[in-house]
Amino acid sequence: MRDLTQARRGPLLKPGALVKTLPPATRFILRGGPAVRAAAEQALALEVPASPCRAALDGERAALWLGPDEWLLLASEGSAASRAPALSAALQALPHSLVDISHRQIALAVEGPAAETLLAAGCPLDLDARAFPIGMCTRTVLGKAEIVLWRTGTEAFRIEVWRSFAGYLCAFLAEAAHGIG
Amino acid sequence: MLLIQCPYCGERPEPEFVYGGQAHIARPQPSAELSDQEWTNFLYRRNNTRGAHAERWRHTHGCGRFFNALRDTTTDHFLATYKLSEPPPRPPAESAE
Amino acid sequence: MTQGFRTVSGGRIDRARVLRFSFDGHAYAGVAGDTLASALLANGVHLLGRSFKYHRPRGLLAAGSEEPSALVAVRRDAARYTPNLRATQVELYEGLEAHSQNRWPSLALDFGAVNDLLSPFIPAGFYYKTFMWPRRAWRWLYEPRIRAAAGLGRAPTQPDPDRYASRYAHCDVLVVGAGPAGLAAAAAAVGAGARVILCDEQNELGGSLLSDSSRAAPVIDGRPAARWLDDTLADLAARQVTLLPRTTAFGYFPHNLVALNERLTDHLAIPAALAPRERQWQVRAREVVLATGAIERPLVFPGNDRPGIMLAAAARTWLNRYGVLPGTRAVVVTASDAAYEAALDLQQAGLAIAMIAEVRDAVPAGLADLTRAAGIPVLTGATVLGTSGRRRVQAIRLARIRHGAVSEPKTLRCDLVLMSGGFTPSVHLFSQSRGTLAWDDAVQAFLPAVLAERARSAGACRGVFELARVRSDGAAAGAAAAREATAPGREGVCPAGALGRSVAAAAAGSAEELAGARGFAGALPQPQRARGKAFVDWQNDVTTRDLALATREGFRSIEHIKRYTTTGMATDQGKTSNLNALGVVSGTLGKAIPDMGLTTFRMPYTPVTFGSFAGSARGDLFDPVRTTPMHSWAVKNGAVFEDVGLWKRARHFPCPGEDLHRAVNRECLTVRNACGIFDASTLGKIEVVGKDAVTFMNRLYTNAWSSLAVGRCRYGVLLRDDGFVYDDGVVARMAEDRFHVTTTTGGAPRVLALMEDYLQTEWPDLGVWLTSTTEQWAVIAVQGPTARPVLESLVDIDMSAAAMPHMSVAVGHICGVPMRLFRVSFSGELGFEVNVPADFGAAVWEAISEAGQAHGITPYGTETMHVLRAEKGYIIVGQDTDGTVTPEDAGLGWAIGKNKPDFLGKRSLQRPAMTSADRRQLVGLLTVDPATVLDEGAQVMLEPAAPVPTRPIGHVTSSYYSATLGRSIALALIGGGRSRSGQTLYVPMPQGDVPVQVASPVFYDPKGERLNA
Amino acid sequence: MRATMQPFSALSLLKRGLSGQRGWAAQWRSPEPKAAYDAVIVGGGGHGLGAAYYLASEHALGSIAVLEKGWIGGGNTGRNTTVIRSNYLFDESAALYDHSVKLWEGLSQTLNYNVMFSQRGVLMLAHTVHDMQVSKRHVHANRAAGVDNEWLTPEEAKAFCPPLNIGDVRYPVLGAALQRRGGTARHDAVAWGYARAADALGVDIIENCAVTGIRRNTDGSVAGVETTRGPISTRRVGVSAAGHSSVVMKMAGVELPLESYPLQALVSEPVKPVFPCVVMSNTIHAYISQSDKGELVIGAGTDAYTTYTQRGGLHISSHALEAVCELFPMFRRLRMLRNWGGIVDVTPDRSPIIARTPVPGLYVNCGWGTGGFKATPGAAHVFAWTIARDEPHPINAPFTLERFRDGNLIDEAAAAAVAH
Repeated sequence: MRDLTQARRGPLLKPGALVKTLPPATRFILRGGPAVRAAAEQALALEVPASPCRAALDGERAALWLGPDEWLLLASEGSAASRAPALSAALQALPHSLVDISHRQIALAVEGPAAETLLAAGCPLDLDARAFPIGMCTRTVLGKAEIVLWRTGTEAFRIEVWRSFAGYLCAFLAEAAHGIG
Repeated sequence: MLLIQCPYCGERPEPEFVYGGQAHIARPQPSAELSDQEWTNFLYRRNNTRGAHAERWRHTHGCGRFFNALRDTTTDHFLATYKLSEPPPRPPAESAE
Repeated sequence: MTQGFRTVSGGRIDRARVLRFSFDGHAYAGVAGDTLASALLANGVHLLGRSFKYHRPRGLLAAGSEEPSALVAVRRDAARYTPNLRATQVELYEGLEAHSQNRWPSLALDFGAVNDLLSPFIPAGFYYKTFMWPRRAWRWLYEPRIRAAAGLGRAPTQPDPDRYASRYAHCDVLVVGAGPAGLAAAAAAVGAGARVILCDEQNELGGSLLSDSSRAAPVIDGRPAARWLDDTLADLAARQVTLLPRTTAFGYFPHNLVALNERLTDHLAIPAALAPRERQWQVRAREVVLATGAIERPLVFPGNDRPGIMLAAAARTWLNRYGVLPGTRAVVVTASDAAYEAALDLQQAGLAIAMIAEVRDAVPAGLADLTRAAGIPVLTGATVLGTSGRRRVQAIRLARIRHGAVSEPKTLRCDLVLMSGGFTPSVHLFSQSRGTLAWDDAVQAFLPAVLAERARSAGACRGVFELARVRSDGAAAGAAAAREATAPGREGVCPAGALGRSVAAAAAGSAEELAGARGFAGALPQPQRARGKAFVDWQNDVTTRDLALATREGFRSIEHIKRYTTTGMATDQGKTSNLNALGVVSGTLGKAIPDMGLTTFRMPYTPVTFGSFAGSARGDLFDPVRTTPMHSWAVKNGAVFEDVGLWKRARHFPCPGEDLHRAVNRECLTVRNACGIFDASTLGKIEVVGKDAVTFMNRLYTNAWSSLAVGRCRYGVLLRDDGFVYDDGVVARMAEDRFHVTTTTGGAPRVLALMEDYLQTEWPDLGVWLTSTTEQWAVIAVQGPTARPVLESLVDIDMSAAAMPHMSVAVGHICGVPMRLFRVSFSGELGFEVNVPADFGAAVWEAISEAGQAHGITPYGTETMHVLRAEKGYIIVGQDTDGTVTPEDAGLGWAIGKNKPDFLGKRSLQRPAMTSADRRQLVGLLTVDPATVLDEGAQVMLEPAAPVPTRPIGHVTSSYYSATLGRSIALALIGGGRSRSGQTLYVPMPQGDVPVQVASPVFYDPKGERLNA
Repeated sequence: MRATMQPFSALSLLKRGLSGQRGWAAQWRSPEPKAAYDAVIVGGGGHGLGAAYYLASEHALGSIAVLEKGWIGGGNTGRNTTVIRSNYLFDESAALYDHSVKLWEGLSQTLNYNVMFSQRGVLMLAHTVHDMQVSKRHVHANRAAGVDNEWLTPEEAKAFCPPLNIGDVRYPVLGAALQRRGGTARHDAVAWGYARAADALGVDIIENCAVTGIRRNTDGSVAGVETTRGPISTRRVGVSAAGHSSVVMKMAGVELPLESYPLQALVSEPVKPVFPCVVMSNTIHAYISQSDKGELVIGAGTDAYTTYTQRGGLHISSHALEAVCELFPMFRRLRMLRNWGGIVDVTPDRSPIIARTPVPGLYVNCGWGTGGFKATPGAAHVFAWTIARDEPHPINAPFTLERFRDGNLIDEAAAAAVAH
């Protein structure tokens, strides 16, 4: 039998200026109440934010608040970083939902002094650092696509987008780059 | 493009939201015991209020939560937004001068 | 050609940088800093356009965006042709090519001017009264002529190659207008620590300061105004104020959203190749300061529209800003003080001022001294009886008039007439914000009264005119705006409450200031039998007579009068005409202006390019193009795609020489006889997880889910509460508390939204969560008698019929990749659907294709999928149902859990009309001639050759040629259809009525033997 | 009967032109409201004025008043994109709208007022296989119902409307349904024409008169209306108040299945003739034609939320212009001149209600959503019938209030819009 476990192929993307694609990642959507959050935090040894629109980052892992009972858990692929088995075990007794969506979306990085301006071509949020500080994350819209936007640095954002919208998003940002002067 | 105060995420632009129609219409259960007219009222009858209108919004492209809002349909200004679990605030008196 | 009317010095132009340009094919020269209008005037060209209706020669009335007449087209190349631009707003560049409009054969000789002679017979609204007989002539004779005569410029004929950018912006204080009030507001706001954006429609910031003369230059903060302006702009830039020249705030939307149009390249001779032409800004400001100034009003008198008759402020601008003499000998007609400044400026520049005709009974004392010193004669209590001159004003007839009696008429030769009826505050944006205006008697204008948004007005736009007061008004507004925007505890743009505030009164102006600005609205008094047209709306050719006619015909509302006469409805939206029209009508009806009301100000303030609204949304950016993980393979293998929602789906995979039908026939036969591989990734997928998952599914779908065992699948039907079929799909139970729900491709988002709605708002007590997994899984359907051997060699699970019966699901691996394997069939053949994580989709697809070669595998597309399912009588929601079909209608009664207490739509199914026996039911139709394929959507009749109109008893929903059956098949919704089995019905088609027989909707393998193989 | 109406014609224009157009009388009077009328129409839009006209001209109902809270024709009549067509899917709808088109065809002559009905053809584009199925179903259904509608290939569509971009677009044009009898008309003229003709028949058109209450007899039937200009007695009240229907009907305790949404439209600056017909694309939401004055008239969508502000969001207009620019990329350089909003009252099945109500003597004509203008003469005509005879005309018989209870919906929207 053939082994295709290394044959992972993401969508073909042509990111424009200021945009780059990030490597594949392991992703889970965790749903549940405060007890689930607390249990997950313990099992992962990672802050799972209780505050709205905040992300916690620890090395190769992160937890992003997406809703009052919804978190996006990220870990770099291949490592045991996701600690998925431990998490499942810890949540066993609690009403919750844990769904692997590693392949549902891909990640882009938008970086540079013009990052805010570039995103402002299609994102209606106030991206000024005073309104959207480092560590803030939220689902929002960019052009005609839904994204998760996470500010990872003064001039750096991470975008998570469903894979079939990634081509559109790259093209949109490439076009927008012509207009940021 | 309105600005809407999501009870969870704060003030956000309208494109992140989906309108959900009139609020506080509970689906009668079990539906089988209702008369045709009662069921029709649930399905179709709407206040279409001119003034303070209680309505549902969902922060679909945000936290995903439904919530309720009180909006003046003669100005489109929101008087309040509140979680589903919260009772509706009383609409303010006729004029806010 | 020389610029014979250019002054030797002064103005904000660079005389050293000569720019060549053409107008109607004639070559001219201007200089850097010119507009097309100023450059033409410098060359002595005053005839710039023809009016809309009467084709009267027209020049420049104004110098800014309010110009009604001088509309031109600018052509850069064949695709970059822009009509209807105001010459006053077209910045000159080297090589600019401009053309006049609405004239034939030329601007100087325009045959359309015959309309001017016919004008007695074509008053306002004449077209409502004629062109009605004979009836048919309207469409073929009258209307085409009217249309040809109407319109201004020509539309471009080629796709616009330019880019348009968009940007969302946020700030504490947005200041609209960079005149003295706006500059002061911006400086005060940034000084108080606010984030500030300052925009102005002109190419330079400065507003009225740009037109100040050196003769009487104001001093600001101890510096000449021009120096102060430069210093202030440098200071604002240094303090990070976003400065936006060439940027018009054109729309004020709810919750302090102001839309700006920034023009980026139209002023450049050679724009950068990829640079956007315009940018649309959507600015969300916590506080807005409107410093939009005021627009001078023309005076309404007979013959007031000839080239060379212009607003006094415009003449000042031509002279002081552009170094252009707009004439040689001028007469000034005025009802306000500002025109005296213009007269004195022009006189100092060398023009002769023949007379100032003062409409008021007396000249204010200070001005009287000035005019006396300058030796300019003044006629008080004056009116204008008429003007003369064909393509340029040559003379004006002035008189005093008392109670209709004319005295002292005199005719003065001149080539320039300046007029000023006072200033109309620009309240457009304030009014757009839904703020309430109120008539102010002191200022004689409508001024902001009650706020509807977090905005404040400053300066001339609220009736404050004197420079020092304008600046302090602006500074106060800017400071207050900053204070409120950054107040501790202020959250967001729209805190609840505190609206409907009244506007704080401006500090009262001096009596002189108010008297000087108040001016005159309406028509200057005329003797009984006045001759000549007195224009109110220059562009739409609306005269005082038209307004009088409208009132005579009973139109009383100003909105009616506007619509009947079209006054104020031209491309300048009445900036120079609205108050005069009100004044005229007020006089006619004997009703005070404030009692007349005001027509609505509407977005946009000035016309805005369509492209700037569309932005980058064209072609593939018009809507996202969604593709599946196997898309590249399909492209490589020659697939023809169709749009399904946002998705591109492979419709068929033609071999060389095959058209759609041949390809589909081949694909169908291959699936029936061997095996096909199909990309089903676009189907929606929702992971329903939680202890109450089965309860949730029971309440939602019609089916009974409690009995579904783990590892098994069931076809689910979802209704809306109105009882009509909303969606369908296979649902698999992955665990006691976990369902893998599939939806139609188009239904994925709305089904998830519906589920969330009921879950959150009706059943918040249920412990269930929903997660979309549509894009997590690539779905590869392998269908056909050889499907099992194709897959068996690749997977690590037992695929035997015993281990994996029809409608089962198993978790395992394919080529080492994690997989959910469904045994399901939408083709009627033995079938599997391989779900693998999306990034593995392409590789697994290729592996299956390769393994399938030995088993005759072929890729197939959506069209073949449709034919195969139709042969089996499987419905497509949205094709065989249309939002008016119940499950019973669609033959899905078996999918209803009869014993369930409730599910979505259950109660609606009991309504009288939903249970009637003659409802349209899904049946099969077989044409008597097996080669005839019915149109989808064709109607079904009981009798042949039915007369028109006849009520059809049904319609065809799906219709294909079935290669498997060697004949056509169709599905149809027919009234009482299931009781009509075997009946002959008739389907009108373009070639005539086609007889058909009602049959079972299952045309192939009705017992399902192949499915269960 | 028309003795009181000055005839409009080329000759009368010429004659009066010689005397400075001075001889024209008011097109309609401005009477004080009387204490009582035989019938009162609430709402002075095209529908209300038309109903009054037909009540007077065909049913000889005696004294009739039209009460308008603002100025006549100032609501949706004067705020729409003036598209007229009758190629609706269901027989009930097609009959109603085609009744209207037939009246449109002679309306200028009937009213002696040029309403500029221009049968330029309405082209409805199909961009997907699903669109084609829906469009062809319309064509076949219309033909059976005697309503003209034909299917065009993309090339034929392009020939009919040369600016149309059929290939180089996100959603290529796969075909189009053409109703040649469809077109546009001059909206203000419809209101004014009906007003003038009704006035000549003695109808009192009372502007600036808002209804504030509906008076009832002890048996529940209508006794009259309260207005801002005093009470008026009447036994028949016909409500034709578009977006405000819910508010007016609530005065009589009648709750309607209606929601009022903002609908926007916009025009470009006028240009010389460039666009020969009406083009509609339901899939990408583009609706465009060119007016007699030369403006491109573009319909936008409704906002998502209910409101009475007569104002919609910027993104709604932008979306309409995206679609227009995608189909007609040469129009990107044209400029928007004016944008405005109306309030449209929408029923659950997107079809109107023209019916008696549970209150005897109270009739309602509402729920037209985005489609009211085209139906003006037909709806007014059958509404007048319903008021005069206290029973529906066969054409409006299906458009009852009760259909929502019984499930007899006439669901044009569902039938067209469900994609798969």
